[in-house]
Parts: sequence; C-alpha cells; structure tokens
Amino acid sequence: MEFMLSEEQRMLQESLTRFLASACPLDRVRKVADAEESMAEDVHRGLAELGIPGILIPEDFGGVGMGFLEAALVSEALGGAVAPVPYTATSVMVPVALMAAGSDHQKQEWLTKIASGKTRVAVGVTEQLGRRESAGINASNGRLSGSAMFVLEGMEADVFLTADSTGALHMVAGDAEGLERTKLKTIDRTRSVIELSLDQTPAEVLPGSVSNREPLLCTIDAGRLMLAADTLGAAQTMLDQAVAYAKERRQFNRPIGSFQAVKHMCAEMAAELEPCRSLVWYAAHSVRSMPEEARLMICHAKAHLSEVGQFVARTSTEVHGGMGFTDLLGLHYWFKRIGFNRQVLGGPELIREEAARVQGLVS
Amino acid sequence: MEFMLSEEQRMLQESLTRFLASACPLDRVRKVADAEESMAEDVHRGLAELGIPGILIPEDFGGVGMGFLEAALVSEALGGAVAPVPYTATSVMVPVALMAAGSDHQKQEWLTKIASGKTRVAVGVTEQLGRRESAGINASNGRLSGSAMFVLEGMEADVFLTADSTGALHMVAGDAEGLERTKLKTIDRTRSVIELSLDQTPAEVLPGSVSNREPLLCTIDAGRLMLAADTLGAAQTMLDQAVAYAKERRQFNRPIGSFQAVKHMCAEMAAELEPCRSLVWYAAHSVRSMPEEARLMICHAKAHLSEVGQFVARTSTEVHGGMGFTDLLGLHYWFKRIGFNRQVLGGPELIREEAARVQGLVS
Amino acid sequence: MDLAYSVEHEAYRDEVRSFLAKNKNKSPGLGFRDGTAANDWQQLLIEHGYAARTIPKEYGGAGLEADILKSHILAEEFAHAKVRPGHSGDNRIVPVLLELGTEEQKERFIRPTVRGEMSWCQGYSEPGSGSDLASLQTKAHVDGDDFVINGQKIWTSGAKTAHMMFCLVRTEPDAPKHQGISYLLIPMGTPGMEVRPLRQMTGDSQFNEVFFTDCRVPTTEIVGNRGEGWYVANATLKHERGGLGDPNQAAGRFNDILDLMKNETVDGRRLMDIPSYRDRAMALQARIFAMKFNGMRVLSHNIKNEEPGLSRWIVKLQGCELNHQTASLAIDVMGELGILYDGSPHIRDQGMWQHRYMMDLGLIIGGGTAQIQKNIIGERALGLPKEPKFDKPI
Amino acid sequence: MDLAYSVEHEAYRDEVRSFLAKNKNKSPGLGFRDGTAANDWQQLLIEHGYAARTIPKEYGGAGLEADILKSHILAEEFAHAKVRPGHSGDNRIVPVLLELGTEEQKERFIRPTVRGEMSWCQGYSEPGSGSDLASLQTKAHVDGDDFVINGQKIWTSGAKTAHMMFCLVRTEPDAPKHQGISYLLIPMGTPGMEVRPLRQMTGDSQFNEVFFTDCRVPTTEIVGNRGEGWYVANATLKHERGGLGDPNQAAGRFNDILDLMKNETVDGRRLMDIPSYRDRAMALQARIFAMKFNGMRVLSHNIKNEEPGLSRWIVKLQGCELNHQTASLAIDVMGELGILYDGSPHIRDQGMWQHRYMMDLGLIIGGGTAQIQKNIIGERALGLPKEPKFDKPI
Repeated sequence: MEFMLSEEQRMLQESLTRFLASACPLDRVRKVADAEESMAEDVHRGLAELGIPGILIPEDFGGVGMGFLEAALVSEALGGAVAPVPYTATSVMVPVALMAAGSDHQKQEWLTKIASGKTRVAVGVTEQLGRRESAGINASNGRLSGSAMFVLEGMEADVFLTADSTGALHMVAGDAEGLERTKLKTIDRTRSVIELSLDQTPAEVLPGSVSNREPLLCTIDAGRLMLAADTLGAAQTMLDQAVAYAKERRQFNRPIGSFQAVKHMCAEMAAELEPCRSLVWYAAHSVRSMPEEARLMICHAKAHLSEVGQFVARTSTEVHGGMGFTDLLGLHYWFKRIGFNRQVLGGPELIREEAARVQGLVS
Repeated sequence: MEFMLSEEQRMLQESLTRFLASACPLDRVRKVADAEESMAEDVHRGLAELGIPGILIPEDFGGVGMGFLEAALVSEALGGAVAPVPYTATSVMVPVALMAAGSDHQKQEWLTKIASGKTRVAVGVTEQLGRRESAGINASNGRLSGSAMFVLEGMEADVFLTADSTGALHMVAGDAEGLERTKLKTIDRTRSVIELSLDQTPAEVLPGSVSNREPLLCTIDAGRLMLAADTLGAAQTMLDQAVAYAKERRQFNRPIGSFQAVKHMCAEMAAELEPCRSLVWYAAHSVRSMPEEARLMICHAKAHLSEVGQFVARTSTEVHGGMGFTDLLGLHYWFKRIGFNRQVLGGPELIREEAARVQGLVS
Repeated sequence: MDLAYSVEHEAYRDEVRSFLAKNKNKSPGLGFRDGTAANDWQQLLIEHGYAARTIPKEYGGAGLEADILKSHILAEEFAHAKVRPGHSGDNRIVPVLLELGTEEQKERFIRPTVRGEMSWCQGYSEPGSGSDLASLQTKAHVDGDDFVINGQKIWTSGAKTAHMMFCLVRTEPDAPKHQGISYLLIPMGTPGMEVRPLRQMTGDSQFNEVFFTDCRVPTTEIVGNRGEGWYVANATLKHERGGLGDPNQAAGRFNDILDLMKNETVDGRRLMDIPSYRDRAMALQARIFAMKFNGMRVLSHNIKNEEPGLSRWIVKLQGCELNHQTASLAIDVMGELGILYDGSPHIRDQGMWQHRYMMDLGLIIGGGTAQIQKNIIGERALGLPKEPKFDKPI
Repeated sequence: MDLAYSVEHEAYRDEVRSFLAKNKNKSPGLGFRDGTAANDWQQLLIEHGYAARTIPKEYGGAGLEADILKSHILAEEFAHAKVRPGHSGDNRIVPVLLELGTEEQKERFIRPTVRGEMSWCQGYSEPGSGSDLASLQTKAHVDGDDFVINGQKIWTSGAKTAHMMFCLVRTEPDAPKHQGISYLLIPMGTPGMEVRPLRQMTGDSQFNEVFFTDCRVPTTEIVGNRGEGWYVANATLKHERGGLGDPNQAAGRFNDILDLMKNETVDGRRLMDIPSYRDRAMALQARIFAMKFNGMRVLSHNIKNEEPGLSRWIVKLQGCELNHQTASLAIDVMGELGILYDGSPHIRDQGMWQHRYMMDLGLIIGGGTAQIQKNIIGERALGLPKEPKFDKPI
C-alpha cells in the first residue's frame, strides 16, 4: 500500500518543472499569445527531447512506455506553466486511440512518428460528446464529409484523428483534398482549436473502432484525464501565487495575508485543491490497474477539477485585488486556461450525468 | 411607486412582535416542546383576540379582510418567535380554499368559525405535490378513503381540509367515522403534523374544486408563501442573535465580531437575507395585484428562502460556537423550524422545477 | 405597498416617451460619449430637463428640483428605447465642486463638464495604496505659486481621453495619514505627467498608470483646504459606489440567458431541457428577482428621503456577484461555444459573456473588494466592532 | 503508486478475518463501551494484539511495534464485520501518561484504562475560553498537600460516566497566560465537584458543565510540573483532532444515500431519477472520493514516517463538511420524510440523517471551529503570517 509518487515519478516532475521554468517562463507564453501563434515550437522541441510526445507509447514504437499517471504529471506541469504546446491530443488521445483500435501497420507508422515529436495529430471528437450547431462527420467509401468543431491542437497538426457519426475513428492527412481548417479563437491563447471541414476527404479508418465505441470512449477518457490534470497544475500555480502575494503585499501596515479574510480565502483554496491531487492520481492510476473503475473516476476528476479550478481561479484573482485583473502579473493566462479546460470535452454538468450513467444509476 | 410597508402594516408588525415577545418568549416555546404538546393554547387565544385567524377572511364573515402581505407579515412574526401555534393551514390555506371553491353556504359556515379562532382546520395536500410511500385519498359517493401524510396542524384541528386523487378539496369533521390521526414527530416541535387515515369517512366537497385544480393550487401557493415568510422571520432572528453574540462574546481580548471571519459570516448572512424580504413582500403583494406573476414569485420565494434560511441557520449556529449547539440559548428551535419549512409543501429542487414549468420553460 | 405611479409621474413618463419618439433619431448611439453630436444631444436633453436635472442653470444644468422617481423614469424609458441617456457631467466631481469648489472653480469647470465638453479622470489609487487608500504616497510640495507633484497613480480609467484629473496627493507629510492629504485639479497633459495604459485580463485597456515627475499645478487648483482632501474625496466615493450592481441590469442579462437556453441546443436538445442547467437558471432567477425588488425598496426609501439601511449596503456586493454568476451560467450552458472570444467564428453575442465574466470579476474587486464590502456591511450596517488598527508596521 | 498490500499485510488481514469469523459472537455489540462483556472482549483483543497494540505489556497492552498499516487493516476489518473494535484506553490521556506521567501514575492509571475499567473525561474548555483556550480561569491554589480548585468547565463529554478527569487549571495566576497552567488528574465524584448535563440541539446530552467549589486533590496528582500544563495538554489535543473527518466514514454514508435514492420514490418516481438530486449526488461523490484518496495519501506518508503536509491539515475541515453535506442531501431527497425524528412513524433509518446533520455541524464547530481550522491551514500549512495579538482587552 503506497499511495504516493515513486522516486522516478518525482524525478519526472522535477525535470519537467525545471525545464519549463527555464524554457517557458511567462514571457515566452506572452509572445505566443500576443502573436496569436498556435504554439511555442522551441518548447515543444525541448519536450520532445525529454521524450514527452512518446510518454505513453511503448518502447517498441520509439516511445518511453510510461503510464497514465506519468502522462497526468506531464499535463499537470504543462498546466502549471500554461505551456503553449500540443500535448493532450497528440501525445495522449491519439496514442490511446491507435493502441486501442489501430492495425499493426497503423501503430507502426503513426506511433513511431508521434513518439519522435515530428508528427503532430489533432483530435476532433466533440460531436460524439455534445454536438453544437449542425456539426458532424459522415463516412462513406473511405472518404469523410462534414465538419468537426473544437478540434484540439488543430492549427499545428500534420494529421487529424476524428470520429464519424457512428463513432468510428479515422486518420486524415492534414494536406488531404477537401480538408479545410478554420481557426477558432478562444479566451485561452495557449491552446489552438480549429473547426475542421471535410469534403469527400480520403481517410484511413482505425479498424478496431468500427462498430465498437470503446476505443472512442477510451480516447475521450484519456483526454479528460489530461485536462483535469492540466487544471490541477494551473490551479496550484494560482494558489501559490496568491499565497506569495498575500505574504508580500502590505495594506494597513500589515501583510494582507495576516487578515483573516485573505488568509481564509487561501486556506479554502488549499482545502479544495489538495484532495483533487489524490483524485487525479487515483483516476490516472486506475486506467491500467483498476480499469473497471477508471471511467467513473475520470468523469469525477474532470467535473470536480472544473469546479475547484473555477473557484481557485476566481479566488486567487480576488486575493490579488486589482493586480489580478491586469495583465501585469499575467495571472489571467492561468485563469483562462482553467476556463478552457472546464468546457472542452464536456462541461461539469454533462459529465456528472455521465458519471451517474457509468454506475448504472440512471434508469 | 411605494415599495414599502404602509403605516398600518408596520403597526400590525409592531403589535404582533410586542404581543409575541410577552406572550411567547422562549420559555413558553420550550414548555410546549418539552411536553410534546401540539400548540400553545394561550398564545393562540391571544392571537385570536388580535384577529389573526381571520386575517384573510372578509369582514362579512367575521374576519379582518386584510391581504396576503399582511398575512405574510404575521407568518414572519410567528417564525421570528418560533411560535407554537396553528396558522399556515387554518388561517391562510383553508380560507383561501374556501373562498376559491366553497359554496356560499360553506363560506358562511366555515369562514365565520375559523375567523373566531374557535374552529381549527388542518390541511393535507402533500400527495398532490409529491406522494411518498403509497399515501393518497380516493373519493366516492361523498365518502373518502385512504391516507394523507404530513397533514399540517393536524393534532389540534377540529376539521380537516384534504385533497382527493383528482385534486378536489373536501372538508372532513375531526370526529367523523373512520377517521384516525397518527402523530408524526418531526425535528420541529413547534408545529404539529399528523398522518390522517380515512375509511369510508363522510366528507363535504368544495364544489368549485371539482374538475378544477386551480383552487388546490392557490391553496398550496398560499401555504408556500406563508412558509417562506416564516423562514424569513426565523432567519432574521438567527441573524440578530448572531450579531448580538458577536458583539458580546470575547475571545483573545477582543469581541469575536471584530475578527474578520466572524464579521464576514454576519455580513454574508445579512447580504443573503435582506433581499429575501423584498422577494417575500413582492410575492405576497402580487397575489391580488399581479395574479399573473404570483405563482412564479411564490415558487421563487419558497425555494430561495429555503436555501438562504438553511445558510443562515447554519452560519448563525457557527457564529455561536459550541453555545449554538446546546439547548442553552435555544437557537436550535429556529434552526429546526427553518429545516421544517424547507421540506414541507415541496423542497427547493422540486419547486424550482415548478418555477420553470410555470413560465413555460419546460418542453 | 403600491407599485403604481402617481398621475403626475405617469404623465411625466408619457412626456418622456413622446419626446423620445420624436427625437430618438438625433441620439448619437450608445457608445462612449464623445464628439459634437453627443454634446448636442446632451444640450437638447438639458433644455428639456432630461439631463443635468438638478444642476443649477447658472452652471449649465436644468435647474430643477430633485425628484428621484422622475430620474428613475428617465433611466427606465431611455434604457427601454435603447437611446443614449443624458448625464449630469460627472457624478464624482460635479457634486464636489458644487459643494466645496470656489465660485471661480464652479464657473470654470461645471458648465463644460455638464455640457460634455470636459471629461475627468480620478487619481486616487496607488500601487501601494489599494483598500488602504489613505496611505497614499504621491507627494506635492509648494514651490512659489505651484504645487510640485511627484509620485504614481494607478487604476486611472479614462486617463487617455480625459481633459482633467481630480487627484489626491500628500501635502502635509508630518500630519496623521488622513489629515495630510489635499485634493487637486490637474489638467491632463501638464508637463511632468505620463500616462501608461494597463492591459487587463479582458484584453482591453480601460485603466492606466499615471506618473508624476515634478509636475506643476497652481496652488489655486485645490478643492477645500490643504490637508482636507480625504474628507473632500469621501463625498465623491459615495457617488461612485452607487452605480455598481444595478439590479435591473442583472435582470436584463438574465433574460438574455433564457433566450440563449431556449434557442441553443446540444445534441439537438434545447439547453433549457437539460434539467441541471434549468435548475441553476431558476435558482439564479430567484436571486435576481430578490435583488430587483430590493432595488425598488431602496428607491422607495430614497424618494421619501428615508435611510434605506441594510438594503442599500448590500447592493454592490450582491449585484456584482449576481452579474458574475449570470455570465458564468451563460458560458457553462454554451459549453465549448462559451469559450470562443475575440470575434472567433461561431461566437455567440460577440463574446460578451466571457467579457462580462471577467469584467464583473473586476468590478467585484474594484471600487472596494468583496472583502471590504463585507467589512462595511458588518461594521456600518450591523454595528459590529472594527478590526483594531496598527499605526506601525507589523 | 501501489494500492496492493504486502504479503505480510495480506496475511495479517487473513489472520484478522479468521479471528473475527471465529470470535465474532463474543463481541458485545457496537454501543457505548461499558460492562464486563466489553472488558472481556477488550482483553481478548489485547491478547491477540488487536487492541492496545503499542501499549507496553507491563501496563496491560499488547506491547507490539507500531505498524500503521496493521492498525488500518484492523480498523477496516472490524468495521467491515460490524464488530466492536478494540481501543488503546483513551487516546487523549494514555499517550500523555506514557510520555510524561510518573511511574506511579503509569502503574495506577494505564492498565485499568487500557482494560476498559477506567474511563476519562476532559476538563479543558470553559465558558469564557473556547477557541482562546489558554485564557482559562479555573483556579487551583495549594493548601497543605492539596490543590484546591474553584471554577467551571464546559463541553465535558462523558462527565456523567467517567471515573477520572484530566483537567487544566490556572495555578500560577501571575505568570503569562500560557505559563500559568497545570495539568491535574481528578477522580470524578470528589467532594466540591458538580456535574450538570448540557442538552444539545439533537436532544441528547453528550456534554456537561462541571463546577468546582473548593474541590481538593493531592498535589501529587499533577502531570508534568506546575505551570507546564499547556504544553502537556498540547500533546493530547493533537491526538483528539486526528479522529475527526474520517473519509472512509463519509464514503460509507454516501453509499447509504445511493441506496436511499434507488429505493425511495416521490410520485412513484425513483429519487435517483430526479436529475437535480442526481447531479448533487454526483458532485458530492466526487468530493468524497477525493477525500478518500487524500486519506490514502496521508496513510501512506504516515507509514513511511514522512510528513504528509497539507493533505493532513485539511482532513478535519473538509471531512466534517462532507459529512454535513451528505446528511443534508439525504434529508433533501427524502423531503417531508426527511424531517421526521424521535422515532416517528414512517421515519427512515431511525432518523439518523437528521441526527447526523446536527451532530456534524457540532463537529464543524467543536474541536476547533471551521474558522480556527482555516487559520491553522493558512498559518501552519501555507505559512501566512499570524493575526497580530492583543495582550490587553480592546
């Protein structure tokens, strides 16, 4: 019985945190945001050198073959640094989909490319979770037509993974005929999202996903877990910043952290956030160790982190007073990243409903 | 434009508050509670002398012919004093039902008796709101059979008003054949609730309620409004007590009210509760002045006061520390009265659903 | 309790309505007040007594008796017609000048301000002095006939476009902190003044920092006496705070959400038909109604010149919170569509909900944080004892 | 991360299970510990090393090495089998006596306490000293060989049935407040002591007031030296607080709610099928799981003798809150049935949800209110500065 990180996991955390602190300080984030770039290429390259794109990919395919807990720790670190790099889609969701439903040939081809960090694959599955407007993709004769909204990491992608209306998964080359990307701008400038339009575009189905929704669902689970972990990291940074500010900032001849109102805001953030860490760890650990529990735990992690993340984002901003509202400290990058994570791949109310279904509680 | 109480309404408030302070102090409440009596006869008599049982009943029938705002002010005062007397059912719901659906003869007979304070009528309509277990009453050939749960003011009643399975309303004499009362004990010992069992019991239908649910719904509206006002009064007393205690109680060489944590708890209670007063007033005023808005406003008043009442009940108890948890200050009488009001005639979730239906928001 | 209006006030409402029907086309739109068209419109309103109602005629106002209900009717009717309302100059500085300005100051400043030709910004907050405003450090010493100002202000909204600043500076460094402050009037663009915009989380720059380096202003440009600035300023703070948390605004926004929930779908299902969203909407609606009626109660007290007590003290805290929650609900029901911003394809309502979500949080913080509001409610409305203060750093 | 148990611990679990299967029938039920049957059961558990595990044999314990995981397994298995668990005497007083008692005190008190023959109550809080415990006023002066005690204690649970009280009294009235306190052991029923039950909101009387009027106890009945009582007591407070907010308890209670929602109906509809109730239940379940896993994390750190940090500090605050919310949800879904009490007809689960709703609020208040817990989290876990203190009344 040891519910804590291993030495190796802590080392992974530390090396990532160290790398991000030096390669991806707030100034680097600002540059991407101000230029409306889709990502920070240099940071992504550095992460590739650390093996991050292949975190989940077996060594046979050039990856480092780690587990979901490690993948979640990476996501947490990226959220903590509001790092503008592709990860959730290309490094987690796509490898999960390929491993669950890809042919041997597909695995060999794509996993190897992804692990190297040189090929980036975006994911568009929103329509299978909650279709807005009239988006949706239909497959016929190996070609796809229609549109997918909120395709994650879409601007910088070379390839797309998307689901058709039956839930079958397809790989589509970024330069395939009939494919168009429309950039969607969100509050969070550290992530890229597009609308993908396809018109008789050739695609390659993942055979294991035909007439079997499980690969799609596993892919979504993996994505949700990463977003929950990202919020955990982002919220932790916001809490840390609030505590530091409360110690330093003085009003009425006292550090504001000595006022009960401010102190209790910090304490409430800590009390809400700290158990979330264990929830994310457990959910991540369960994916392979207790697969029968995993989907429920991931639903809870995603929905609960959305709520706690929102609370921390707001409260930390309030502790900072007017300073939290300006761009000076850049606090809003974390605020908005948490806001993004809340809605993408399902908002909390919809996911709680799913948590009930997963347990068989809905008649 | 004058959204405030009239001089007469303030006088009504003051005279009631004065009467209750002298006739119904906490010690009087304790006596009823400790002896498990159904009501304080003397307090009820005193209220009858002030005309309270006939508050809504037209002067032609011996009442004082006031409006729903006045009736709500009475309820607020009773809640403020946790007065163990029948009111919501006998003085408000039953007159409303009779005026809406009674024959001239029934009005003459019952309204006069009720206005005098000598006849008390209990109300059992819970099954029309949300049936628990297999309760319910069926009518056939002028006789009723079945059971009604949570019949309000049932122990001390001489007569019962109840709804059958079609929503038609019936008056049943308390000593009619086949009628049995079973006392239900709740957390709130200042109110009496019973289960009413009928077996081929003769009853008198209110003719206007046959094939017309509106009289039943107006009766429920009136009852909910009174419970909301009762919670308003009870919560205001709990807030006042918390503020007084925070000024008086000292810890660490300071009055505890000078600590931000305690001060902010009091401020939050005040900020939540104060707008509730306007909501209850508006809802009460709307019953006759803007009947098209009344049902929605009453739903909101009942549901919202249930939430705010619960928050104030808990927070005031916390401000009192251990003292709030004991019987010494009797704070729990208000706490429990608020808890009772929350559940009776519909809990907040169910009533919010109704608020949406009333506005035509549910497809 | 009478929600009807008197015959006189109903007649007034009719009069306003017919004025609007006739003149609506002259209104220059609802944007930021600037340019001749806006000033002409303001002038027309003043002539009809629909703007600057209670400002004396000698200073360019309409010179009418105060009538809160008429002001309320004006606001309602202009809002309803979606026509730019008139103003009384600037409700932070004009009342101060009327009460405490010299005759010369009144003549120079009130008329152009009321006519919309002169605009103001407020130089109060400093980086080190937020909720503890009286600890401000911007200094002014007398040199000849001038005050010479050095220091920095922050959160100065409108500094880029204003003509004048009313400003608090420390002129008596040895006096106790509340008694060492003076209230000065400074033309923007005076040498030694530098304005730097502060970008905020929404992406806009409503606020600025203003730096003073040996900035000179004549000693006559003071309101009240030296060392009395704190007391002069307090009159204006009161006016500023009144504006936040308007319950009618929250009610209007809530109706927009209902429309959204009736029209948008997820998986083809109306958002209104998703019970957990609907439940949240109904809980919010109850709170918004309660604050709306609370506002009517405050108004009724104001009309009678009675102190509304607690009902007034809670308006900002609760009003800003409700606005924030309204925006939060709108974003949540829209899901992924709710995070679109910056004119993105598929954006709803021009992204206003995200903008409001952040702006409302800014308002919760600005003009007295929620924590300060709770102190005020606790101390002034409930009479709880003040937190002991410390004269020396701890 | 490894949620499996070692071979040794799995074997231990099997051993405990087979012991329970064999001896379950000897257990005297789960009620309050009293009577010979309970003491015999405790004795049997000690003999098997299932109670008083780490108490030395010479004082009646099992004399085993500490093993947090074995203790955890014991607690789990006894709870699972619904069998009365063993105890280590009293986790407030026994560790204090072991650490700071005289040999004579250890011999007189530990064995009977561990065997269940001697029970204790705690005399700390006073009417004027709640969260500011060190301001306590109950006095003891020396007269001959005795301390003579005068004053009043409150919140003394179990005072009606206990044999002994451990008590804080002020013996050095001129010393600074933390340094004037002594820790005394007083037999209940000593002349000059009067116990009055305090009725609480649930209707029970778990707590008492204890009045001292010239109550005499030999000067040898002190633990530690005169004036050191505050420091002696702090060791025990730590032990007491550990027990509140057990996350496994919350998880167990939550499962009861799921059963309730699956089985109860309103208008013939399962409560679970009412979406707003279900949504609340799911939100609560997530929080309960999070605290359960947080508990596993604390346990893992304790096993390794590492400081668990923040994850430990939040247990009481969050755990009590979750229990309260769980009870609140249960009451709400039951609606009118949820307010039944006192053995009423139609009552569900013997009214335990209402009882818990109130008791949990009592626990939020007791043993350090939520406000004090937040101070502790802010100051000890996050390192925020303390509130300045005042030595003189304000």
